[in-house]
Amino acid sequence: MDANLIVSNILNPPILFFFLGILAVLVKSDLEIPAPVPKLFSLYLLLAIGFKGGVELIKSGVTQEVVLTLLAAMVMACVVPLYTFFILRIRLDTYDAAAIAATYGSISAVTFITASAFLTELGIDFDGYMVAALALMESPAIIVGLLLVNLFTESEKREFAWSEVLREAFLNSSVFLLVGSLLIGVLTGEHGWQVLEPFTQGMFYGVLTFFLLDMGLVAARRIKDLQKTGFFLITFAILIPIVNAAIGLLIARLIDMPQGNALLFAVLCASASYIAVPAAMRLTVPEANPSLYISTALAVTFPFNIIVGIPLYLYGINLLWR
Amino acid sequence: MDANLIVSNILNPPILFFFLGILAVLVKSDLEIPAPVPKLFSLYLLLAIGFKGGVELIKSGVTQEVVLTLLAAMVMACVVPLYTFFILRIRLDTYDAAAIAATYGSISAVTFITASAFLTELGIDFDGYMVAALALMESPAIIVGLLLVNLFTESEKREFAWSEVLREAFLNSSVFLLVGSLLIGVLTGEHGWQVLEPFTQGMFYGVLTFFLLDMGLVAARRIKDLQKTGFFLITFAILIPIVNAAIGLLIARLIDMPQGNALLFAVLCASASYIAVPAAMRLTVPEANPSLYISTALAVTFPFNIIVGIPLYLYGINLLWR
Amino acid sequence: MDANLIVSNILNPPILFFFLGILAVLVKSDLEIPAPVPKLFSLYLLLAIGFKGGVELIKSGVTQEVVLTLLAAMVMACVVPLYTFFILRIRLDTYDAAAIAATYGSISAVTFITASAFLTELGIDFDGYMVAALALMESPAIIVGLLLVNLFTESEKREFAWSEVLREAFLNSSVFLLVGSLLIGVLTGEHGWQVLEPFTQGMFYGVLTFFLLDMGLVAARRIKDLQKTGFFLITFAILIPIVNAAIGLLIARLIDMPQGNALLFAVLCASASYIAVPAAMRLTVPEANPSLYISTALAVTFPFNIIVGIPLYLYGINLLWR
Amino acid sequence: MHLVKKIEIIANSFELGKILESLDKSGVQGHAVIRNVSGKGLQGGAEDLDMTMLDNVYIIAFCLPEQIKTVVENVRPLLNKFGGTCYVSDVMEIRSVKCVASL
Amino acid sequence: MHLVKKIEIIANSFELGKILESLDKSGVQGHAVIRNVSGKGLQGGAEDLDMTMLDNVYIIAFCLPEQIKTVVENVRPLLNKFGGTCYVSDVMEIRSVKCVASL
Amino acid sequence: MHLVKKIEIIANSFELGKILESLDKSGVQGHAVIRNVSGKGLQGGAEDLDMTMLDNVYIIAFCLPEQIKTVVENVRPLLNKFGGTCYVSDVMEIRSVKCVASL
Ligand SMILES: Nc1ncnc2c1ncn2[C@@H]1O[C@H](COP(=O)(O)O)[C@@H](O)[C@H]1O
Ligand SMILES: Nc1ncnc2c1ncn2[C@@H]1O[C@H](COP(=O)(O)O)[C@@H](O)[C@H]1O
Ligand SMILES: Nc1ncnc2c1ncn2[C@@H]1O[C@H](COP(=O)(O)O)[C@@H](O)[C@H]1O
Ligand code: NA
Ligand code: NA
Ligand code: NA
Repeated sequence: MDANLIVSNILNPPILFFFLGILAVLVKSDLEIPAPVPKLFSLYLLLAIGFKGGVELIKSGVTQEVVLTLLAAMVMACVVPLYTFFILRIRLDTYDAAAIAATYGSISAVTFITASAFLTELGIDFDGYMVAALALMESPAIIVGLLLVNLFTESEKREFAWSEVLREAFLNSSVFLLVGSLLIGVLTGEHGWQVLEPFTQGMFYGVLTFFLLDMGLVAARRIKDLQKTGFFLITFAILIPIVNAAIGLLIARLIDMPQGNALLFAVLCASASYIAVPAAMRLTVPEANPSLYISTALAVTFPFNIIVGIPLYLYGINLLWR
Repeated sequence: MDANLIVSNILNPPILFFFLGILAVLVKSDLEIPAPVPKLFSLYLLLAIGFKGGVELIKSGVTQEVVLTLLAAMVMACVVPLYTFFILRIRLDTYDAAAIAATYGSISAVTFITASAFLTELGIDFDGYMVAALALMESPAIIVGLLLVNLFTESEKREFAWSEVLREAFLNSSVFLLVGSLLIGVLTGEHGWQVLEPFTQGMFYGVLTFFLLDMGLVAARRIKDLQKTGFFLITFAILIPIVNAAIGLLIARLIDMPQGNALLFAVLCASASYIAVPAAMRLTVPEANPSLYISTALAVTFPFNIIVGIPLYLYGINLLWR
Repeated sequence: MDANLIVSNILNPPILFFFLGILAVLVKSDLEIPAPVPKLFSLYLLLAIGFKGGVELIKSGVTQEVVLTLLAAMVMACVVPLYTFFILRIRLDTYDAAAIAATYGSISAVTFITASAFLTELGIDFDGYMVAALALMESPAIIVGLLLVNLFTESEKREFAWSEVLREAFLNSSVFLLVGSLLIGVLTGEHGWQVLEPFTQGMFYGVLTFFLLDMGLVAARRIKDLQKTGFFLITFAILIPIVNAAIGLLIARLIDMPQGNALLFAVLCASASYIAVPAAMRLTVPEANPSLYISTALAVTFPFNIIVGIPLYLYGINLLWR
Repeated sequence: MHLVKKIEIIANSFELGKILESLDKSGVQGHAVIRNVSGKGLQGGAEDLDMTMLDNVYIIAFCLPEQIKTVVENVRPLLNKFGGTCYVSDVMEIRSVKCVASL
Repeated sequence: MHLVKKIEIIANSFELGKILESLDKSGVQGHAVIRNVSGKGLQGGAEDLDMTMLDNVYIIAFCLPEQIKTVVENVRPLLNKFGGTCYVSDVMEIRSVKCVASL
Repeated sequence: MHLVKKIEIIANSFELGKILESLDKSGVQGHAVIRNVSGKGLQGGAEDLDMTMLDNVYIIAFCLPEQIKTVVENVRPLLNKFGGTCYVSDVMEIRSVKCVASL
């Protein structure tokens, strides 16, 4: 029955094209999506979900449910990097541990989008304000990660320009475009939705499909990095998402989220950032090794989540919400 | 009531995304639309409005109204650079004055498109042949600007390759694609329209929105240039559009244009080129300082027109056509 | 009546934009479609036809008709490069002859797509499995060309890495994406089709139009190369497509293909590759002169096929199937 | 023709702003920047430029020989902290004077 | 290995055609062109490449030492008129002979 | 500052993998690659990069002077077979030590 969900998840164009991308690298095809197409598509996806979330948020209004959900999101965004840091310190130095912890404390928008496409597929509702949760969970981990480095390294007085760190955390292009589009959705409401609909809705699934083809290519190219990453990190990259999702689901059950929202929340907890956080880490913790935090997030956790994770977490919901 | 129009203009996705772009630069977000996406979008927009204009032109036919409108367009395209030149000469040398005059004598296709989206929004009709006016008004100012330089500078016999100048004026990519698409629209008519409709119509508003996000980024990056530009030019860049629009509206009233067309005509008169003319000027009047003519057109006149100008000119029409 | 078909073919947006692209080069406009937009569009087109073909293939199932058609496709893909090689040897050395023969043995996906748009236009049905024929006919010519080089050149023991050649032939990005999308279409069927439809179907015609604008630019830029190419090759590039199409039509008649399929089959036989094969030839027969095989395929055969060829072959079908 | 120094810097794109600033501070006003450079250095290769912000920039700046010392002093700490490489060589400049009225 | 001269030109993209033509006329047949180069020179910076046609091109051409004089004579007027910079340096060429039948 | 050699290779993009491999084999670990380079060489110009796979890559690698001989030996056969050009020059490296914990 779980396997059933997995199969119905896999037999969708976006996931299949993700596999096609992986396959292309494995068989050494020269298929590649030229830059800056993936960047364009990722801007498009952020704009489209942000805008849609805003339009729906204004329809539902800010209820207690919304506030509770966003609170839960913020708590998880701060707690996850903390406890993963200590797990990672078992094997890694402070710099790498903090950077990886920040990566897993943050989120992957594409995983979220894939999960919402999966829900739409199955006819399970979810609320537009989950996009606000997505936006809220992107940045805190960056700050937490940096604080950890400051606390746990010799006090050679790292002269962080905090203004720069905060800007990187809260105004990086992903967060900025997502939040901006959300606000514009709120401002223009149903009316704005109608004029933009053929663009933001009609093409959405197709662009996601194309984008996942590229994600497959990128993830597969990273697989060989995993040899250097080692067994510890690979295990970490599979188990921690499950743990995070489980915690997320328990919280979701506690505050009585609807099932659709609960899945998205679990996916946010389980996913790891491979854009915003790595960019911030290169700047603020240059001592950490980028190939560790990028490769685990991209080549292990991302595929795991979109192939196995999403249906698995839904299975968990089926059990818990029964 | 004017303010009302401004607000209803501003609360549209394209204008809001324009503001988002400006904001991104002001708060130093790293948001950027990677090249060549803006170029692609601008080609798309030209193709789409040209094609649509052609399809509608063939439906309406070439009436006396059409001929009068196009004549008016040509007159304004030649007269505006002439009198603005003399105003600019008060403070600037011949080269800069001629280049800026040419810039303001020509038009901005995106301002035109934004105005037509605004009209569609309000349910005010306009005719497809206004696109022909747009095409006609792009080039003459380039020639006028060059003639002015020739007349008013010491006769060191500038050996202009006139063939090159004319090519730059009438065959530059914007004019060429616009006119070409218009002709293809005329040739394929309703039939061609139907097959292309999901592409040229469905996505139009979305692409415009995305494009204005980039225009916001570009305009805002230019704002710091304005310090060098000085108070005179900034005032010029706000007042001249209003003057040009006013003259345009009077002519429109005289030849009895419908209100929608009148607004578009006013917008054409008021707008300044920041692509075709600057490109031509760099080649033909290299002595002029590009940051003067590009920055005023891009960072002052363009935002002024799409935010305040369009509703203002419509307000003028409400008064004049009453 | 034939002329009638040609006119109705020409008066379509894609073909007219192709002419516009040619015109842009002839009048020296600076119009250009910036890289990597053409690449993106060509990936899109391959994905879209592959996917559509797969969806339709699963609906029709694998009948005897399908098997016969695919067999015919494979036969033509192997035979055409063989006999064209001997024709080319009259004037060219082995390397160039083999490379050009391989080019004409393979196919042009865009010509195929243009032909299918033409059929849709005229309301003539064709089957999704023709996309499988397209995929099958892309690679064999590369192998045949290489075998010819091996057979007919001095045995300095070319140490071909056959694994590399085979990968280039069967896993190059065009073939890989086409076949992959076809399989995904087969796997997801009607269900996948519905979710992707606005993307893969709605925008298809528009993207084709835009792409052909670029093809016009590219083809026209190649025209000046034709002087070096010489009269022999230009004649070859016009006559051979007709001969190949005629053979194709005879075979199609023999195995009783429906008219729509027959046209597509003829077009496959008649068209020449200007992407996959040239890329393979540079790698495997570096002695051949790329401007010979690219320019003839791109500047002669491609325009000939989409302007004159497609309606001509349809005219042939009208005669043969009567 | 007269002798100038050519500075070539390859570094991650997020360092670009800082590097240009420090060139400017060192009195080197002109520069040219090529983006989307992939590569491999001490920190390992970067191929997924677009996706993972790992793209490099290639910065070229021509300057007077006497400016080199200051440039090196200013740029080196950045490269030490964030990675990247810097090379200096001799080239001859072909002087050209732009006839721009506004100069 | 033998000595050749390397010519580097950075100029606005609209000059590209003219510059390549004058290289050609000077007998320098080979060249490589990198587009979308941003930069800052006498005329101020250029960041909005795509939008405002302010992008530069970076042209590299390797030629025989004796060709340099002609190249400079031909290219300098262009740079004087439209802006741009040109530098020359010494490099060693690794000779390679392309086994192309058609040569 | 100390002397290193700069290797510049311009070749068709399909050779990139092979060339980087042979640099690697020669002990030159670092490199930078600029794509989408158009140009003209023995085989004629290339302008339709995107469409016809004729784009070049510009490869830059800085290495120790003593590695040059091996590099040339390894790269030349490739250029002989598939085309492309290779140049070597002298530059001074500004040493920087990346403070990466993982090194
Ligand atoms: N000193 C320099 N070093 C490197 N690039 C330069 C230098 N000066 C000018 N450039 C480049 O050449 C372009 C044109 O220069 P200019 O004509 O002086 O504005 C600039 O945009 C820069 O990209
Ligand atoms: N020896 C080298 N030759 C050419 N480029 C290099 C070299 N070493 C490093 N690079 C470039 O500089 C970037 C940053 O280097 P690193 O900080 O050592 O990782 C690399 O990604 C390469 O693009
Ligand atoms: N003399 C040269 N100067 C600069 N680039 C060159 C030169 N010769 C060849 N190239 C570049 O190397 C590429 C391949 O050269 P070839 O194999 O000779 O066709 C050309 O497309 C040019 O981009
Ligand atoms: Na997370
Ligand atoms: Na105007
Ligand atoms: Na064929």
